[in-house]
Amino acid sequence: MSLNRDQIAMRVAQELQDGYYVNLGIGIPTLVANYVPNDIDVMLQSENGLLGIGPYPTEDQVDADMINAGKETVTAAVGASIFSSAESFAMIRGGHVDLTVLGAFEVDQNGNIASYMIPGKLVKGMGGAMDLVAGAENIIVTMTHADKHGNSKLLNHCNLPLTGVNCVKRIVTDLAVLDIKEGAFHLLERAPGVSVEEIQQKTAGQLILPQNGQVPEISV
Amino acid sequence: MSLNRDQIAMRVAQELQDGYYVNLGIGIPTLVANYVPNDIDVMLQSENGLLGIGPYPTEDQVDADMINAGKETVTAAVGASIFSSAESFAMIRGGHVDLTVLGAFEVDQNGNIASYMIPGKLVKGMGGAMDLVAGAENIIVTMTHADKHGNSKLLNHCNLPLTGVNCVKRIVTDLAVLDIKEGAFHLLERAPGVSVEEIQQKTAGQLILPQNGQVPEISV
Amino acid sequence: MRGFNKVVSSYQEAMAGLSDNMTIIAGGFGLCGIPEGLIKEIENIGAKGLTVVSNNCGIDNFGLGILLKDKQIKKMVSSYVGENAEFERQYLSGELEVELTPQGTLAEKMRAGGAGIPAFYTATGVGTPVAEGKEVKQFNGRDYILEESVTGDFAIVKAWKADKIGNLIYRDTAMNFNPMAATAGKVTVAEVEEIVEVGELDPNHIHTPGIYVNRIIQGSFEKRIEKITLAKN
Amino acid sequence: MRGFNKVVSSYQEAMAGLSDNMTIIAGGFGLCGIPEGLIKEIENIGAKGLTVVSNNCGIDNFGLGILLKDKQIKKMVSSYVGENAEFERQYLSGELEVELTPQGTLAEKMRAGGAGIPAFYTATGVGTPVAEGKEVKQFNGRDYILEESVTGDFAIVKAWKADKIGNLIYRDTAMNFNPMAATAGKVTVAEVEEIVEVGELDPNHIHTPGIYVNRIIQGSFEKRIEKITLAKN
Repeated sequence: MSLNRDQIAMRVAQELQDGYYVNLGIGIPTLVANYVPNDIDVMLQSENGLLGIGPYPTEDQVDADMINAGKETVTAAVGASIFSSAESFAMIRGGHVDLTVLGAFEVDQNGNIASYMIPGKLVKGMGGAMDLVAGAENIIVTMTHADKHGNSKLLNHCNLPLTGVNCVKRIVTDLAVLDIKEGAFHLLERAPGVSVEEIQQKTAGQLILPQNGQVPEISV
Repeated sequence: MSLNRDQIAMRVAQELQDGYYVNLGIGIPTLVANYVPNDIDVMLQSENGLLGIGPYPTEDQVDADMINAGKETVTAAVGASIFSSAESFAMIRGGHVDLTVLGAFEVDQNGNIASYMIPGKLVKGMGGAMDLVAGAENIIVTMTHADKHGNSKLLNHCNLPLTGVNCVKRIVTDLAVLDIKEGAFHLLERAPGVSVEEIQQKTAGQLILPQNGQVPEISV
Repeated sequence: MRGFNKVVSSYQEAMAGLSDNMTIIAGGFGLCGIPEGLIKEIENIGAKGLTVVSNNCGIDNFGLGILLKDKQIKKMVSSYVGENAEFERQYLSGELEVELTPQGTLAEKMRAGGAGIPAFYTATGVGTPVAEGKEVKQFNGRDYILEESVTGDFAIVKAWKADKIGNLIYRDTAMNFNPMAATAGKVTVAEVEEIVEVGELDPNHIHTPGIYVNRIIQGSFEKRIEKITLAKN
Repeated sequence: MRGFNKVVSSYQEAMAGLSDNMTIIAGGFGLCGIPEGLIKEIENIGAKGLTVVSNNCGIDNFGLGILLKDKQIKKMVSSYVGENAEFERQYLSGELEVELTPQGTLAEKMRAGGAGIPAFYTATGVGTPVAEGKEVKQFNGRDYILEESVTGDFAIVKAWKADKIGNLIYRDTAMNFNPMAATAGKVTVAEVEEIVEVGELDPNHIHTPGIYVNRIIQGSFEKRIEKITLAKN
């Protein structure tokens, strides 16, 4: 069975470490916040100028002046700090955020990512994504392994305009967990019940299996 | 009679306008603050991070955390703001300060200024002077017209290492007020009782007199 | 402090001098922290051919979106321009020029503009469409692109509190792009929720020193929210 | 928030990992806002061959001057290095390398270092000895020089208050270079006057967000004043 959106988020949450500053993109990445292990603390950065995103507000707490980068109303966590967009991206560009999780349309075996633009459709803009992928040491991409027509999103070369080059190091899809290094996707884990053959078939880029041939199942 | 230090400061103070943000260098420029006309207000910027320098403190008010760029204890004026050195020089470099007054060793007829270094003697450093002269639209230099050996400090070309190029527009010396434009010093005013001949003799760079030959006396 | 009293009493005074083909730098992120009244005044003035530098372009009937509707904007410099059907129509038809700029680069371009820095290098956008036509230079073995700063004929910002000499304090994430925008205008106009006497703001808490601000106007704000999201019980 | 508790209980812990030939970025302006105890700990450790990036170099027997006395510093990057006889002696004798840097350029180099900007253009220093060997480029008809950013193995800063997760607040002009320095260290250590509980600081008043700070130590400060100047009665 492929993972659902929440299960992908759960698997990503296993990558969190105590004391991490984390930026979560819109969509599946946002769900990661719901699965932070109980024994660790992370602080969530919102690129519009908030370090320490708290829970969504109650109706009484709703405040137009307190939103996240997805323009949703939020609260500030205890210990939060608030700052300008320039300061926020100084943090991001300067590599101070420990982990960035974001979605993508395509990723290729060189760690290139395309996530902001589908020519011919409306271009909504990259927002902070280009800064995030250029600034982070540690980037995890979440997406479905293939599109709804079954076409792989893990490619030799991205076809769409790039958001960043040589930056993605790990991918968590509905089918697998993979690392990107030395110009190839390295299969680390597979979704429960999903065969290595299916992953191979849905990975257009070069896929390298573990030397011992054993691919453990994702545990979520 | 040549002007004394306080009189030079008084003459510079006549250049102030209501609502000006002003940076005053160490020495004679600092004295300008004592002669702000009663009918105007100016705010003094200190490049270590204070906009709105107040009076020197009483003994009770002395606070090691409140100093000016000359490392003297000061107070904050009503309406002051305090900020980082980066913000302070964003103001300065960005041209937001209306007037900068500073001393110099030499100025030349192209508006170049040498003020921070005498080779062979100890180099103490330029501090904020290079940023101030590069950032200001409006720079007044105060200095004695000649050194103690009678050598002019208003030159064809500065001999000492430069602090900035093509930046000085007005000079107030102990002998005269001069503008610099089109590659020459233009004599505007002379100190009471000082002859145009003395000023000519003590100005090594090209000196241009008013077309009508009349040089009014400085009134302080 | 007569010379420092920057408070104006009408929106006409606040935006006096605005004319066709000018560049306006605007604070705000989505609809959060936008100078609502100043934008409406630009609509009233009816200036055309404007270049607007702002992270977003409002929505169809609110914020900067109202200037799109009136076709007052020639060019937008923004990082994200979704949520706006009229924008989409004008962009696809070629009526509107759009310079998509990464959000952090946009913030830094405004800051650099105000700080007298004409250009800076960043890794953001290297190898992407953003890098097209830009100088590339290596530092410590990594490629960076050269980005130039922006300044405007006007900067329009929204703050929480101002004193009469233009010191500004923002509130929560309504700060966003406002502090940088405030530094980058030849004329900077701040629309604020409250104007206080000089001396009431703590010098250590001021976000935008008054030196950057030319005019202040007391606004009244609708503060529309794009996505109200609530805690689950 | 175990993972975020950055408070250490000894100066040894605060500066653990410092070794010969490292680069240290230090906050402070003159003797104002300097991390007195951290500097003394560097003296105790005795690391040699240090490059120190700081606006000033203290005085003979206080602040960074004590590291000069012990000949721990190989190179100073500063804008102003007066008030220090030992400095003069070492500099004139060639024992000490000095990179004089305009004050605003120095502040911006630290900020850029922390912000992932490897270099920026400035008009400061054009046509002066500071421009030697640097790339010159015209923007809008004016010459600017390219200045590269700085980062350090350690950044040492002094703040007024910290919460336990490293959010910092500075007091008055003791802020100076500290906020930029704090962003530019691989390891940033803050020596503070008071450590408060998480949640006690207003999120809108924090000068340095905790993300930049790795270690916090409660200091005790002499706060020596260079020039006591008093109002005339």
